[in-house]
Amino acid sequence: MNPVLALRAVSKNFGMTAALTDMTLELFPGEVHAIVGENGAGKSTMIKIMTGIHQPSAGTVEVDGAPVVLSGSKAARLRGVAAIYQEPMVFPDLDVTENIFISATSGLLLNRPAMRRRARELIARIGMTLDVDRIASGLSLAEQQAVEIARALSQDVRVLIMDEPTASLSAHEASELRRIARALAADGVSVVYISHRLEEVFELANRVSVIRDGKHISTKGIADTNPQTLIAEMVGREVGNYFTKMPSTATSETLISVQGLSVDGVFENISFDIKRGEVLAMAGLIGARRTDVALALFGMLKTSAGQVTYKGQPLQITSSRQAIDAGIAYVSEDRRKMGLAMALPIRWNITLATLQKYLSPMGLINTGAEVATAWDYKKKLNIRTPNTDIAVGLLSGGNQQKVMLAKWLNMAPDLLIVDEPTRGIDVGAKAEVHALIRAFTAAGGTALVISSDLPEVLALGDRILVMREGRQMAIINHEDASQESIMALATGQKDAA
Amino acid sequence: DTIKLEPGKETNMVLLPKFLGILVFDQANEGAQEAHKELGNPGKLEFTGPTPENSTAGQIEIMTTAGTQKQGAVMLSNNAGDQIVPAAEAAQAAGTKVVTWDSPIPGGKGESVFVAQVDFGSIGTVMADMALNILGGKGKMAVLSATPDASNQNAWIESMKTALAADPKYKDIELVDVVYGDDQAEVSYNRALALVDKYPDLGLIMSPTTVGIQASAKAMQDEGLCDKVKVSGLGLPSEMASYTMNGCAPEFALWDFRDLGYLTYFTSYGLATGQLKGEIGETFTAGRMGDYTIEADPGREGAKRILMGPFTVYNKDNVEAAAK
Amino acid sequence: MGLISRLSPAALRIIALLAVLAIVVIFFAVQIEGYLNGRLFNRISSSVAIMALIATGQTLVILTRNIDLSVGSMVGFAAFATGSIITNNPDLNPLLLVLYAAVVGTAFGMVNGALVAYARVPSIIVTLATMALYRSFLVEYSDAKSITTSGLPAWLTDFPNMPVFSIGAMEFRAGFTASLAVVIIVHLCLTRLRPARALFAVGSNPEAAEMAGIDAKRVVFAAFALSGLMAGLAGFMFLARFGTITVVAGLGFELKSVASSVVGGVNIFGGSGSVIGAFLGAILVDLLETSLVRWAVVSEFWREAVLGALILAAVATDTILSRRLTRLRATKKGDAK
Amino acid sequence: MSRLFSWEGFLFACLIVIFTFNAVAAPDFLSISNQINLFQLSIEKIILALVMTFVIINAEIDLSVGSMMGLSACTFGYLHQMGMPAALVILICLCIGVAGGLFNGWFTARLGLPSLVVTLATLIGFRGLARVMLEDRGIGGFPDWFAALGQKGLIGPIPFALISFVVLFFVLYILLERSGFGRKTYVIGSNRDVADFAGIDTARHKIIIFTMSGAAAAFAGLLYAARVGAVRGDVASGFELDVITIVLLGGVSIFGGKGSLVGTLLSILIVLNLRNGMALLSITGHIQTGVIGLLLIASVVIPRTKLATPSFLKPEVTP
Ligand SMILES: Nc1ncnc2c1ncn2[C@@H]1O[C@H](COP(=O)(O)OP(=O)(O)OP(=O)(O)O)[C@@H](O)[C@H]1O
Ligand SMILES: Nc1ncnc2c1ncn2[C@@H]1O[C@H](COP(=O)(O)OP(=O)(O)OP(=O)(O)O)[C@@H](O)[C@H]1O
Ligand SMILES: [Mg+2]
Ligand SMILES: [Mg+2]
Repeated sequence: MNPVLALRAVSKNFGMTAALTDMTLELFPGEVHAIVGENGAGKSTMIKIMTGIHQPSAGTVEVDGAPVVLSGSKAARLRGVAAIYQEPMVFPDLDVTENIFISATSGLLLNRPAMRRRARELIARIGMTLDVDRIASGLSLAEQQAVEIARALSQDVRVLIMDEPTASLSAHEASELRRIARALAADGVSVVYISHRLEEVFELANRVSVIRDGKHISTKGIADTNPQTLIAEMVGREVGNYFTKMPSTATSETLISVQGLSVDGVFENISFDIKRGEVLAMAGLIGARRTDVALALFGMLKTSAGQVTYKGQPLQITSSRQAIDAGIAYVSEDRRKMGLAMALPIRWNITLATLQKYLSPMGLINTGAEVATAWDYKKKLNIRTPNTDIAVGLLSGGNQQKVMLAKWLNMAPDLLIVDEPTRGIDVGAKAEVHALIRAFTAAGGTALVISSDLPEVLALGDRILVMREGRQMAIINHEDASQESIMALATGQKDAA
Repeated sequence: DTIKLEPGKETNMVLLPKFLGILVFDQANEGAQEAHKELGNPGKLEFTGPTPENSTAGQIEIMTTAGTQKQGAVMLSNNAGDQIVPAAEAAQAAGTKVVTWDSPIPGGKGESVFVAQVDFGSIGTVMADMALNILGGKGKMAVLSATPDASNQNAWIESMKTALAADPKYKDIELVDVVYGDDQAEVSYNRALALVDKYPDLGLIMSPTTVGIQASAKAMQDEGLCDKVKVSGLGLPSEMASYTMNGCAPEFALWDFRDLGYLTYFTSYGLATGQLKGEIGETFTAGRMGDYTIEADPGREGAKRILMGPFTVYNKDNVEAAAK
Repeated sequence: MGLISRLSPAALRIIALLAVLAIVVIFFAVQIEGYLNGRLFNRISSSVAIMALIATGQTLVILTRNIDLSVGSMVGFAAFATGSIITNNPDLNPLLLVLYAAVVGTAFGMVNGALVAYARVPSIIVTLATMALYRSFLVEYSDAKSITTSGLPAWLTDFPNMPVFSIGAMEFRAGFTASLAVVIIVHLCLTRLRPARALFAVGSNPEAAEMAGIDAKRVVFAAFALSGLMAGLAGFMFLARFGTITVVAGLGFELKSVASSVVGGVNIFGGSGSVIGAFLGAILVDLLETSLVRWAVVSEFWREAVLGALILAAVATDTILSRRLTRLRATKKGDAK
Repeated sequence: MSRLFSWEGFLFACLIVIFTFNAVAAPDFLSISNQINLFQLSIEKIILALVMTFVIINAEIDLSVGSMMGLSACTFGYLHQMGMPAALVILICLCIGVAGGLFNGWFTARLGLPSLVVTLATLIGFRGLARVMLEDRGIGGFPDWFAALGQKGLIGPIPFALISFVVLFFVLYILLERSGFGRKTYVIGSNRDVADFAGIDTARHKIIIFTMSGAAAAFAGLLYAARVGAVRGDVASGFELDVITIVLLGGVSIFGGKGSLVGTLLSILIVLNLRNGMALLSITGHIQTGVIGLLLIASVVIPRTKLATPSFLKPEVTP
């Protein structure tokens, strides 16, 4: 059998950075080909070469055995190569239907009713419900991802590339997506699947390729390898088992107590408290409104009812400034929109929330101290960058995530709210982030972790709060929790206790 | 005694219109070029000006530069009001004569002499007379001017008001409004129509600007209002002939810009070469146009002028010949 | 209230705009005697015909997250060039003349488009520069001569005011009818044609458009070319309506067209808006301007100040109103579930 | 090293070329009086450009600066004519600038209307207010000390305007490139939501910047009144486009988040020298404007890095 798409000795340089070196990869019809590698290994770059977004600095791309020049994504699309990118690419001003069919080419006239019908079908196929008339600017990240997947599915493809499609999906949607991927492969489509969740890789893939530092390390049948080997190949060393729950560092002192918190029409009657040193994990499906609870605690969403008692005092937070002054930090799930100023230097981003600390009485910035802090975090969090003065947007996704964490850790908060802390982070980095959160609580910090990754919820949460459609289903102790019990609550199969 | 200007002396001069691209200023340039040849000045005569959207700042800049360049004279049709004064004074201090034409410096500072196309006082009377004529002695009139900053238009409107008040024969003519069309066809056209809507019994639109009068006449003609509302003011025969012939604009007035440029050049040449002192009472011969005398400007205290005059009133009888 | 939930945000925007228009008309009708009549319609419709075309072109450009500040200069040049052609060849076929105006405009628009799309120069920079350049061409080309009505054939100068049909005292004149037709055609194309959606996509998220296989460069190029085309047609109309063309023709149209578009609810950051909205915006701005001249309460010198305040008030009202309606719509939808 | 290949480096090279060319081609170019004139003639635009740099880096635009300048100058003329002491009038004018800036800022930052729209409206409105005051009159005859401030040297041949420019430049430079305020300006311009989440009061910051712009415009209006010794309703009309041209040529991104005052300064010098050189060679009017226009385009066709085209997120207010 001939490969439908192949890279032959492809290299790609961005200025001085060599993102890919001498990369060779063959994709066959009907296979699910997983690609794994650390953050910044070059996976997304490789994808972008396959889809014509980037041009290789050296080497050739072959389709059906013949070398081709993919001059743009349209050229790739015409050859049946489509992709779902790591960062969802939606059009905020268009509605869901239009977003899905934006790259369709057939027909001069638009047939709205037919498009809407088909859009509904596609969304349903992923196992989601979504109003197809909604303007995309209000969509959550997961919903945006769903739109992108639907867009890819709406086309006739021979190669479908998915760059971390499940990073912001919860278990339910993720399993639907895997089902679709398998079905496509069965139809003869070549599916490329990039993921940092190894369990997914083993469940889904026929073959898996490992990339490290822009170089091809191995391509193996899934049966010929195991997670430990893969991880070792990815990071070039052994990594400890990061999914083991560490003992709780909770104290008896209550840091924050939330009673009956509500936002009209969004969520209602959320009540919990967190002890100093404790990690409360929040689980739930997409649209469970966990992010909104966090936003309310951080003063970015106006509450309609409920009290918050913080350090023994009643606290009314109406702005992020107040929250920060009170020692509350919020690490957003949406890096591009709310997390990082992508065009600005890493250093500026790291000190952004704590700029006050670096100002002289005259209001001038103490650059020396700032640089020291930035380098400190670069080392501590192992951020892969030559220096801290380059635009953070040039880093790989995982490294961007670390910069965002550094920004909030630098505040030394009392309460750290982390929304999807390891979205798009590689296994090595994931372990590091978990360790960071642990170290933070061990040193007396308190954390509220929102995650759609159930193993992560179980690995981090001392207690677990499960939400469903804006309501609090239950708070379970770690000892009583399992993936199944959480899912049952989150999907409503089991009612609130 | 009359001074005869000695030709062939070298002096560089700049002819500075309000802005470039307007017919009447080019006509003035033709007159100046004619005089330049006639006087055999081996120096350069430059015709240079700002763009329409940058007129004030551009004129100030060119005036300032002229001083630096040690030009002999700048002939200015002033569009900057008194804002040009510091630049003009600086240029004068550097030895550059400043002669205004068409539109003077309102306060009279910074200029040697103003070459007036007509007596500003008498323009008012002429416009009042045309109104009297067209309205048949009685009726409502509105003025559509250029911009509120055009100092010559403002002076003329003022002098028309004075004239209207001065003589009882104008007592039944009512000046109801003054509006501005910014010397743009589109704005003037719309303003003219708005005037008609605002004053249903309006009889005449008086527009002392070539753009405004043309646009008003076109608007009245397009809307079939020529029987009710007439148009008059200052206009170019070539642009106005058809409206005069069809009765939309029975009468209007203007002067010859070619002559104005010619006379301005003679004056400036005389001043720049030191043959004229620029004092009141000096009389000199301006080539084909004959003798002119520097006199006190009755409209601007302390300022001096040379009066070209008179101007022509155009009507059915003479407009077609002049339009050729 | 079922209606509100069924309407799209774009439609809500138009409704808000119509409401603002109605308020303005009612206000002036109360203030000015003999205001509300067929003549008002004729005045506004004739004078808005030109700006409607320009605002349509501007809207296409703004939709792609760009701006075209050179429209005024393009209108001026096209008007002059067309005028000088017809003056020298009075027997030229009318269609050829329109075509010529369109070609001149499109050519200029394509230069803008090429610089923005292919040379990747921000549109505000390109069109700031070409605004000056094209006007300079006009000054150079005109050689200080004006086009005058006397040189133009009668069919041309009569065209804008030729009544096509009338409803009561309201005349639909050829100029207005033609530009209304253009606006409607462009509107239908924008909402019904598949390729036209690319305009919205590019404006909404240029990066994503590129990745979705849309040739964003070509789309932006096309938008500018179309804006040039509209300016060319507007130049033709300008010539026909005013007859006399000097170097200042079309001066200031750039800001006026931007004002019309944004008052009409076109998002200045691209991605959303409609040419119908821009058309209504142009009407609103024109209506305010004309009515203020007639309103005895504001003197000549107050007019500009009041106009500025009213434009701001109109945009603010319209924005707040459509935000309200959108929210109302969202809650209604939520209830329906 | 990196500075050398930066935008500023390129502008600097352009400047040297233009300067050398002028010095050779136009004999009067290098004279002290010409060099001072060169600044003096455009000093108001220069001051506006310095503050506009803040506004545009903050991802906003202020089209009303020319009109505000006119309003301030006309207010000065009007109140002076009414017989108020000049010092008091100056204070009132500056207050008007602050008020106008607050007005723009409030509508933009708090109500969430695009600044392009708001300042387009105030471009018309402020100009209108200037008209209301002066109608069709021009006013001159300002006190001698005031006129001297605008027209004569304050220290030797160096006029007040030039000195205030130098002082202003250094103050603003420190503010933008070294202070927390400047840092916030960049961050808000780059991504307003991120700044909101980092506890920055972005609305307040934007209002402050618009206020700075209004005050600077009022100050520029006063300088103008002093320099030309007379005012009328059309003072500084159309300046906004020149000012924006200068700022953009200086490498400030129209999408915000990127640019520097050094770039703006170099761009000012380039435009001034180019204009002055051409004027001395008697190239004026539309050809001059055309050359500047071409330069503006040419300056950006030089390829830039990909991330220089900044985040495509639009500045939207959180509901
Ligand atoms: N446009 C660009 N300009 C400069 N450098 C880039 C660019 N895009 C990617 N890089 C660099 O290339 C390397 C590979 O990045 P890439 O995004 O391909 O990583 P990845 O494997 O997808 O990582 P992740 O798992 O974090 O998404 C990184 O070092 C990144 O900083
Ligand atoms: N049904 C909905 N209608 C309108 N907006 C929604 C809806 N669902 C989610 N959103 C918006 O999306 C954002 C994030 O969604 P939400 O907080 O509901 O999800 P979540 O529970 O955090 O799930 P996840 O983080 O896995 O996406 C919120 O700002 C919310 O306003
Ligand atoms: Mg990646
Ligand atoms: Mg969330």
